Amino acid sequence: MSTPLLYALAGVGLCLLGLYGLIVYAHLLRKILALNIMGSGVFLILVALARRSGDSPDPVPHAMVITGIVVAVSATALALVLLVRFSAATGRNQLDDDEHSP
Amino acid sequence: MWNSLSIVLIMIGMVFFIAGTLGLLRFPDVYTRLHALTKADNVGLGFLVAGLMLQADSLTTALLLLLIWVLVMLAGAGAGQLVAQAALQRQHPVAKSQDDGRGHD
Amino acid sequence: MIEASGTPLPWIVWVILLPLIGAMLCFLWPRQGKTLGLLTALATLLAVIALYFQLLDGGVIRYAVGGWGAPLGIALYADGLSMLMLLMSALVGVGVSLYALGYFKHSPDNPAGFWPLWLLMWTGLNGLFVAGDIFNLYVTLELLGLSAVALVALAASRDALGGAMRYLFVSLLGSLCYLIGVALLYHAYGTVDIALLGTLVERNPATHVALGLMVVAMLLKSALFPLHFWLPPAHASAPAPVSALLSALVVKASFYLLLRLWFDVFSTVSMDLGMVLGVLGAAAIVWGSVLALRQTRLKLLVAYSTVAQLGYLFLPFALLSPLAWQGGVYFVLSHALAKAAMFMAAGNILAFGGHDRIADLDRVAQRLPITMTAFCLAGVSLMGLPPSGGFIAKWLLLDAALSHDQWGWAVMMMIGGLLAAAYVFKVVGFAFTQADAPHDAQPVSPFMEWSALALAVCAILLGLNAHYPLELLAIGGPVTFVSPSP
Amino acid sequence: MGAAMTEAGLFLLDLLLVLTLLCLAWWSLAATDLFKGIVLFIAFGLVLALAWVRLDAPDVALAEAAIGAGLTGALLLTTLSKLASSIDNPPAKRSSPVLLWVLLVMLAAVLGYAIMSLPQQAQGLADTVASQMGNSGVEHPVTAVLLNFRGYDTLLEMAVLLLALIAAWSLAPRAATSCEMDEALTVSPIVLALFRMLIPLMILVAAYLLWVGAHAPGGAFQAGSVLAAAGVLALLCGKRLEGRLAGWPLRLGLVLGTAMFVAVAAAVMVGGAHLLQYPLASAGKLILLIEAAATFSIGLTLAMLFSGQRPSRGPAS
Repeated sequence: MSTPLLYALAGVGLCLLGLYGLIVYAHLLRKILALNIMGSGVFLILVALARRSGDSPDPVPHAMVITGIVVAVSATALALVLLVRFSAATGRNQLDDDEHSP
Repeated sequence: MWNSLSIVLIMIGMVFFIAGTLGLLRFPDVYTRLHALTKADNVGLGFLVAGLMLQADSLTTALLLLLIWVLVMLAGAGAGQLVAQAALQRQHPVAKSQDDGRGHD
Repeated sequence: MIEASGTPLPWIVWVILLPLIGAMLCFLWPRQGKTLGLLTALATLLAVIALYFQLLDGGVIRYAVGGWGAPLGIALYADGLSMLMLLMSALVGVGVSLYALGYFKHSPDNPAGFWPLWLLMWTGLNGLFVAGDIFNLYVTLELLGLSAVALVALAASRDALGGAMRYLFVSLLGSLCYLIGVALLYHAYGTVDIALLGTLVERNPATHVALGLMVVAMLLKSALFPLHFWLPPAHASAPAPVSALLSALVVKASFYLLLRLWFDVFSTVSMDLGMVLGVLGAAAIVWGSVLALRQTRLKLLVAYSTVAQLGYLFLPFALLSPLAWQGGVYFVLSHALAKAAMFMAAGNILAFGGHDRIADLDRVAQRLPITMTAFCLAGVSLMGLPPSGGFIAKWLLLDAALSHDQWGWAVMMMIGGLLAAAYVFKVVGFAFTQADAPHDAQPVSPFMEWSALALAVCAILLGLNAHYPLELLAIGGPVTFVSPSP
Repeated sequence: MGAAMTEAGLFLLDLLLVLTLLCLAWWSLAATDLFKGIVLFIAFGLVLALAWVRLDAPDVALAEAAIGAGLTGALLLTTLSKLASSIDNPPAKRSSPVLLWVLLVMLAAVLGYAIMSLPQQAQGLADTVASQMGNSGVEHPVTAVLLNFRGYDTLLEMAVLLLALIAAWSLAPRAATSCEMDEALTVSPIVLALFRMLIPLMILVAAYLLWVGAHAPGGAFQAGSVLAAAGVLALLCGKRLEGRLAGWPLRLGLVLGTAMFVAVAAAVMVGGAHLLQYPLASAGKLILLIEAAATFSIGLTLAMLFSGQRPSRGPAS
């Protein structure tokens, strides 16, 4: 298996781990972590496949991923501020329909 | 000649890293673990950097490597201080406790 | 097709830059937020109108940002469909801006963030409508989604914070799914330009997976049944002007993007998915309407009505005729105007009585006649009664269904119309009766009442001037949009 | 023979990296203690930075280490300390139905199949970028794509960052006094002295990264995040923005990056050129100007997001 393929498949793995975490865990901070991991997986797919171009990798996906990283940190910051407000207002760290377990 | 010296230096660095990591895993409390990690790894990185400097193409690269070592030592010292302080504040036990020793309650 | 380089003012750029500049100014001088925000809204409206005339003169506009052109650079692209969306946003945007002038004067909701966030959202909307590049679309999609979430959270109630949180997760998940699709397409074809992709795309696994992911992402963001769970809490708990923006524009943006992908990128790939989308749309009409009927709170009722109405947008995917597509796009326009007006009216009623329990509306019809007129006119359009825009849209859809003897879809639309009538009349009925416990009333700003009425009247007028939008839609539209004779 | 050995060794290294990544991601999500989970997430980000290096993406590696692992980690940790209750032990989960597993396995298979079906060799836009480098005003391809070829994306991305800050401010109540964090951490003189040395050094590193971006890995985002890290350290040492700077000067600093970008992008249109179509002669300078403003704003914005509150305009604390 070639290096780009290996990393791209790892990216798929990270995406699915993130998706699993997002759906299954109730704590909102875990959901935010899960989304970040899923995002990293997508970025890994983008950059890994850019390595297929021989000597020098394709710079366009690199630029896209840098854009993506900044967007991701912005989204995370917003999510965290929202989480703090939500936690302060309700005293809880999960959404209403996630109360299946203690 | 330079090449083999470089390899030897890197190998020595690795030994220190392994020792530091072993200490991190095996030592009983926060303070001794910090001790192992910060001391051994700084020395290990020093050897590693020395070895890599011999491989560097230009003086600039060599100096940059040296700068990295200095920075890591500074950061390590600062971080070690902070972790130890936090552990003291939260009264983590000093002796043979099997507490996992994170600076958090 | 013209190159817009020679013209001194490429309006396609200014419809994006103006709201962005306005947002920065509003952030710099928060005390002048209202003035600056309103000026920006008017300037953006003028820029959109200028672009409209440019489009009428020269046809489809393609603009190479940075002068590079695809595949290296990013292209902006405007055709009749994008223009309709831009005009719709501008109209609703100005209406909501006027409404917000009155709303934040008395509301406990935090007004400081509204203007810059709303203008950034407008930047995202306009950027999305004129984007010709699927990665650029990802960035605009994030700009739009994050600003929408922040706007919902302005209400700062428990419900709003929870609704915003859920909305944020859905929005980010959708964007990531979309981005995987972008990654697959880029690595399969070496470009992210929509026009180029349209010529290159062929049937292979990567294309199909990208199509699937992108479609699911857009369905999630446009809340098609059964992925609608996040919409009612977010739309119902937001401040009224924000609810209007979300229901009128934000969900339509992802629907627009779906159309773009469907026709301009994946047109050569199998359309088997269409039937699935149509069936989900029909299910959304029934399910959303039934839930709307069962609500006891006015804003939740209006939000579930959005779930139901969004279902109609997906019927053309199964009907597959030019008439149906025209009907679908027409539905987007008429629903945007009507639903914005309806949420604004609901906001007035909430501000007036301090609550939105339907059973306790307490003669609101006599006490807020302008607002109730707006609500009823918007309701006429939602039900699809003549002469409203909603009537034309449904008529086009029905015609498309009946001319191909697809009776099932027609029956679905009839049921949807009846249910819509039921939930609208439920509200209207209580608006005329006296509640057991009369409540004290707060004054409602005339800005709020008249802007709601203005948008509702626009929704009706849309039905009287049906040929303008349809002619505009034909400019540069995909072949299937141009009908032989309407 | 030797080459084959190296090849095999590198493949083993890749395999190890990939497995470490997946394990760290899993442990981070499933950790019983959220604090541990966040620390593992930071470790995940650092290992991911190594993966970027292996994929010949040093720019992404720098951005990941500074923003993805560093600042996101710092944001997560401060948030954890502000939550009503930070205990989630054992992790509250929904029961994961069989359907979910079927869905995930199918998704994995489909995505994996799609990726494997892509051609083994593909140029992408590498050649196109290389052929236009001479017209871009800079010598580093990633910087050329970010600030010139696809500069419009970057412009909107700056707007997204600004949006995050405006949203955070509109949600966070204005701090009456900013003593909350000061009390939480008593800073020892040794640490303070170290930080006094580190902060100017970090500003220097940021300036270096900004300058070097024109011809080597680096640039506004990496520089901005290093600057932000300096700001975060200063905040941790109890430094606060002076009251007279906390009003419009601060706001101006925050919008400067986006504003400069828009101004330059629009100004070049005066001669009839397209948006962001820099004149060739001054392209390098204009890009540096945009990047300098962007670095400053990114650093300030990220540091403000970390502080989590609007600075009060009252007397300096």
